[in-house]
Amino acid sequence: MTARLIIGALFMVGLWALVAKRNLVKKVFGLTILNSAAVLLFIAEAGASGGGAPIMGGGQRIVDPIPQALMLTAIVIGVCVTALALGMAYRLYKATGSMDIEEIRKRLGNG
Amino acid sequence: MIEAMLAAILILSLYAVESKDLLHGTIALSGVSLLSSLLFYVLKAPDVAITEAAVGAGVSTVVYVWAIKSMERSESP
Amino acid sequence: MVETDLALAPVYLPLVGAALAFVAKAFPRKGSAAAKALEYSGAFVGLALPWLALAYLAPLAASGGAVEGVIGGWAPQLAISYRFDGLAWMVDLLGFSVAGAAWLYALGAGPKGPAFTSIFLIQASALAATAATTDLFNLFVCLEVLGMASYVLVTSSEKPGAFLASFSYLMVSAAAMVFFLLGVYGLYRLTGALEYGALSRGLSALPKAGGAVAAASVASVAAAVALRTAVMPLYGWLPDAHALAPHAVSAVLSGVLIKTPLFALSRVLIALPGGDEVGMLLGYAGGFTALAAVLIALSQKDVKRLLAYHSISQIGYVVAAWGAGTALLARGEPAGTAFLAAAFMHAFFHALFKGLLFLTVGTISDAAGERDVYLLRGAGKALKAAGERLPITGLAFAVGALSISAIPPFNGYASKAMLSYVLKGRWEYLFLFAAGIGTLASFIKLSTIFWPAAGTAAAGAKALGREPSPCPVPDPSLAVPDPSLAAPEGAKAAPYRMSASVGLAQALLALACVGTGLAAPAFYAAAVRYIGPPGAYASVPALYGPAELGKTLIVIVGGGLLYLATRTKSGKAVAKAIRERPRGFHGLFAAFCLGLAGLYFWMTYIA
Amino acid sequence: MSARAPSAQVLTAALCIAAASFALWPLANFDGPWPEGIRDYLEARGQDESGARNLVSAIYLGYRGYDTLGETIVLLVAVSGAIGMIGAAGSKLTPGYADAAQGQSPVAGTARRAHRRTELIDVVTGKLGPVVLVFGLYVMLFGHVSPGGGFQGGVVVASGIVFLGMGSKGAGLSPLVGAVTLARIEAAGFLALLLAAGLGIVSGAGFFAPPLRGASPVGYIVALNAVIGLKVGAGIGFLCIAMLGEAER
Repeated sequence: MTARLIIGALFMVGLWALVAKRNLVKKVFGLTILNSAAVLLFIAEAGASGGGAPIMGGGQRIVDPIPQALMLTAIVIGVCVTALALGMAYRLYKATGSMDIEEIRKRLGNG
Repeated sequence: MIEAMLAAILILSLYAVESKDLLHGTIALSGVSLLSSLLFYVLKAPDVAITEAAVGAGVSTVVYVWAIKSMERSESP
Repeated sequence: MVETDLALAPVYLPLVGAALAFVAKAFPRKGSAAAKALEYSGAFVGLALPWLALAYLAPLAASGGAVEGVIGGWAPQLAISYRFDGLAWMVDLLGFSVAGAAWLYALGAGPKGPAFTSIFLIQASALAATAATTDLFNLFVCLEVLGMASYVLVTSSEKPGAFLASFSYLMVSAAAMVFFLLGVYGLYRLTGALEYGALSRGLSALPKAGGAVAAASVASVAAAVALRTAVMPLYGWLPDAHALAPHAVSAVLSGVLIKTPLFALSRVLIALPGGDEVGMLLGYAGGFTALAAVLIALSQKDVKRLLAYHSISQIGYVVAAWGAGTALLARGEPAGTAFLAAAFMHAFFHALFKGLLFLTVGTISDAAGERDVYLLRGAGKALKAAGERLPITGLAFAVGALSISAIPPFNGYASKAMLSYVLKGRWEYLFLFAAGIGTLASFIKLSTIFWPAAGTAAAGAKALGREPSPCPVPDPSLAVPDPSLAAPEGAKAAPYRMSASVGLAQALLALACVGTGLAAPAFYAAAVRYIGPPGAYASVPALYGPAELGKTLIVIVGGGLLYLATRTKSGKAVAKAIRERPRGFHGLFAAFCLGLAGLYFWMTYIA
Repeated sequence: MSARAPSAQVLTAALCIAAASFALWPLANFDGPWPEGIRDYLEARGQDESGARNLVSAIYLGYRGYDTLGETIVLLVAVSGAIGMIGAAGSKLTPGYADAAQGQSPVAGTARRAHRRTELIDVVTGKLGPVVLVFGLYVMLFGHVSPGGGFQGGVVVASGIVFLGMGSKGAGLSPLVGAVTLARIEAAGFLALLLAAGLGIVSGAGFFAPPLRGASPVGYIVALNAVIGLKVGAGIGFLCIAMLGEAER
């Protein structure tokens, strides 16, 4: 239970950075933390389902491999989203010279 | 053990979010990635550990450092 | 064996086309004949060949049958299952018709080059994949591919505002997809399965159908997908993204991208216990959205933002009927099929006339170099100056405007009549009726762009023959130009040149609007057969009965009066207040989190 | 925190956290047993059906290979989107890399700023680059036996490519560093992946199914690993090299 609470706190830190911070890169930090919290929750909870890693030939009973295969996909998608978001932040910085989203919105108007 | 590593991950990500210098934040985030990779290994998920280390710590740190180098390093108040 | 391969052809062929376009970008010299040949062959494989697969599968889908199976022939409880049935067939029809027309338009006026074509084809493939999947995590991956393709396509207009709009859209929907992941965790932990049927069986075997954990998981999944359909309160990201994207991309975003997740979500909600409560709440939200979004649209200055808010309003129409239908089907009552068929019919007709409107208004705003609806005048003259011999754009715009305002005999009239027939007796019906009046008013306002530039306004109005009451000369106080709405870059420098494929794309969509309008009753009956189980039937009402025409008259008069009201001093003040309301990035997340909490509260305590 | 009244963002953040905690609380509070149906099935029949000892690889390239196809496409869209954004920034990009987005070789761009590199980096990257490449290929090709696979191997290969690209001598060392070659490998890899997926249709086994129905599917899994690894390695390598050129101003 405490593990899930800490992961819940990590999730809320990610959400806090996403919404409260005005700097674009800090918002992308928040998204990365949010994604890693979800991956940690899935793998930490699945760890209880067995003794050994899902490689056949080991001694104990294997852990449920489905969450691991799903989280592989989730991690790679998280990194792709991060790379694209930072590309956009870069272009916004080039266009307006600011990294603060409210400042950028003012300088852009709705051009 | 698992709770200790999770607590360390929580503290590092709090530091990453609250630090004024974005480069320190990036280092803290790659620390989070490394710690979660170790944690995945402890949780009997080696594939996810390698992915988190290679993709999470490797690629996203490179992208963050590039982004910060191309923009400003410190968060304007 | 052929059916199962062809069922996945609409997903596989656009991917092969995208691969050809990527090869066209990487190998031959940029702009060389080989690059163009490869790119166009990729577009042909990706956008034209799937029509053959759809034609082959039409009889199967029409009989209410389905191609079900597992991808790769692996063990069914592990592998990814898919179901290509009437619903998937129709969503593919919707996707490929708008994507085909938009790509033709982009050939002439939109972003060019293999990079754009490859990502455009990947988006088309993701649309087909999302419609056919019946595996929860595969739905997550399909929605991510769909999202990534549309974030990049929105930024391909190279406008600085487009990067901010795409950044906000990306951040809020990526965060929503993490909530989706938590929903997958909850449902997998309860049932040990990811396929809809196995999930449904697993949950109903549990005490209280999984209780609060199942409710929280289904709420997370439904909220994340509902964000993609931009139903209120989750609409904040749409106006900027659709207004600042290239015209071809705006047509696909408004026409298809906010509808495919909706019909994918109906598969989830019909399978899972608690899905009927979610459907009910989303249906109510849809009714409210239809009216609220039209009032915001009425107050807009930028022509494309006005159209974007109309997309939200029209998706409100669709979600109102869709929610009621999903709730009924989730409770096992077959009457829901009629609602879903009416919702799909309006979704399809809206895709046609909204795609048409985005393309035509985009052409006009490029040709005249102005996007402010109060300053843009003399569109006909500007188009002629841009080298358009036949007034195709003007006529196509008229067809689109008349369709969305539900004027007989165009398709908007037929689908809205079907919606009101299906939703009769529910309170959403009143909201939809009022929204109809608002829609007509704002399209009278939009059609003022065809008035002669500061010439005799009355002559211009008579020529249009649509103005029910004589309109005063445009109010000079409005003429002060809004600096932030400066003409898009380069519009004045390089005079806009009309191209054949732009006219062709608009003509195709206009003909489709008129054709589907005339064939609406047959289309509705077919939609019921496609979506429902074999032998499903729903009564088709008379479209041109005295009651409907009487209601249309009320709408026309009401629309005219509302338009005049917006011209008054207080009307403009209200419009300005709505237009300049504070809209920050953080508002998107507040709307999503409150929407999720509200959905969860509704599922556990109220419904 | 700032002394003045908390800004709208901070209040909204607190509201979001409260709403999200309320909605997600049951997930944190749930202590039910982890489902064992699929684990038992895989433990019994996983290796025979897929031929791979590493069951996670068997799942994400065999049973759920369609997800991995989607994931590869997400990576492809992200890389070409990000390159498009960086490359199109025009002036800020060193001339060599502006052409990278359009497929011309930027090696000239790398060589021109080589003079500021210290000797240490040249030696380390020169020596270490090939070793990392070999390790990446190992992780990629042995993914079905030991932990690893297409994605992990691909990223290690990408870091090997970046090592080669960083050293001053590295620029001329191997064509592998050129953005044109990487873009071509990525495009060819994606086409090969789709043909591999289509092979199942041609052989009648079905979309994304192992084509040779008689033989064990492990050959198909290794082939998919290799193709995905090459594509991921070239894609991420291309992204890092384009960024490398960009960060040096």
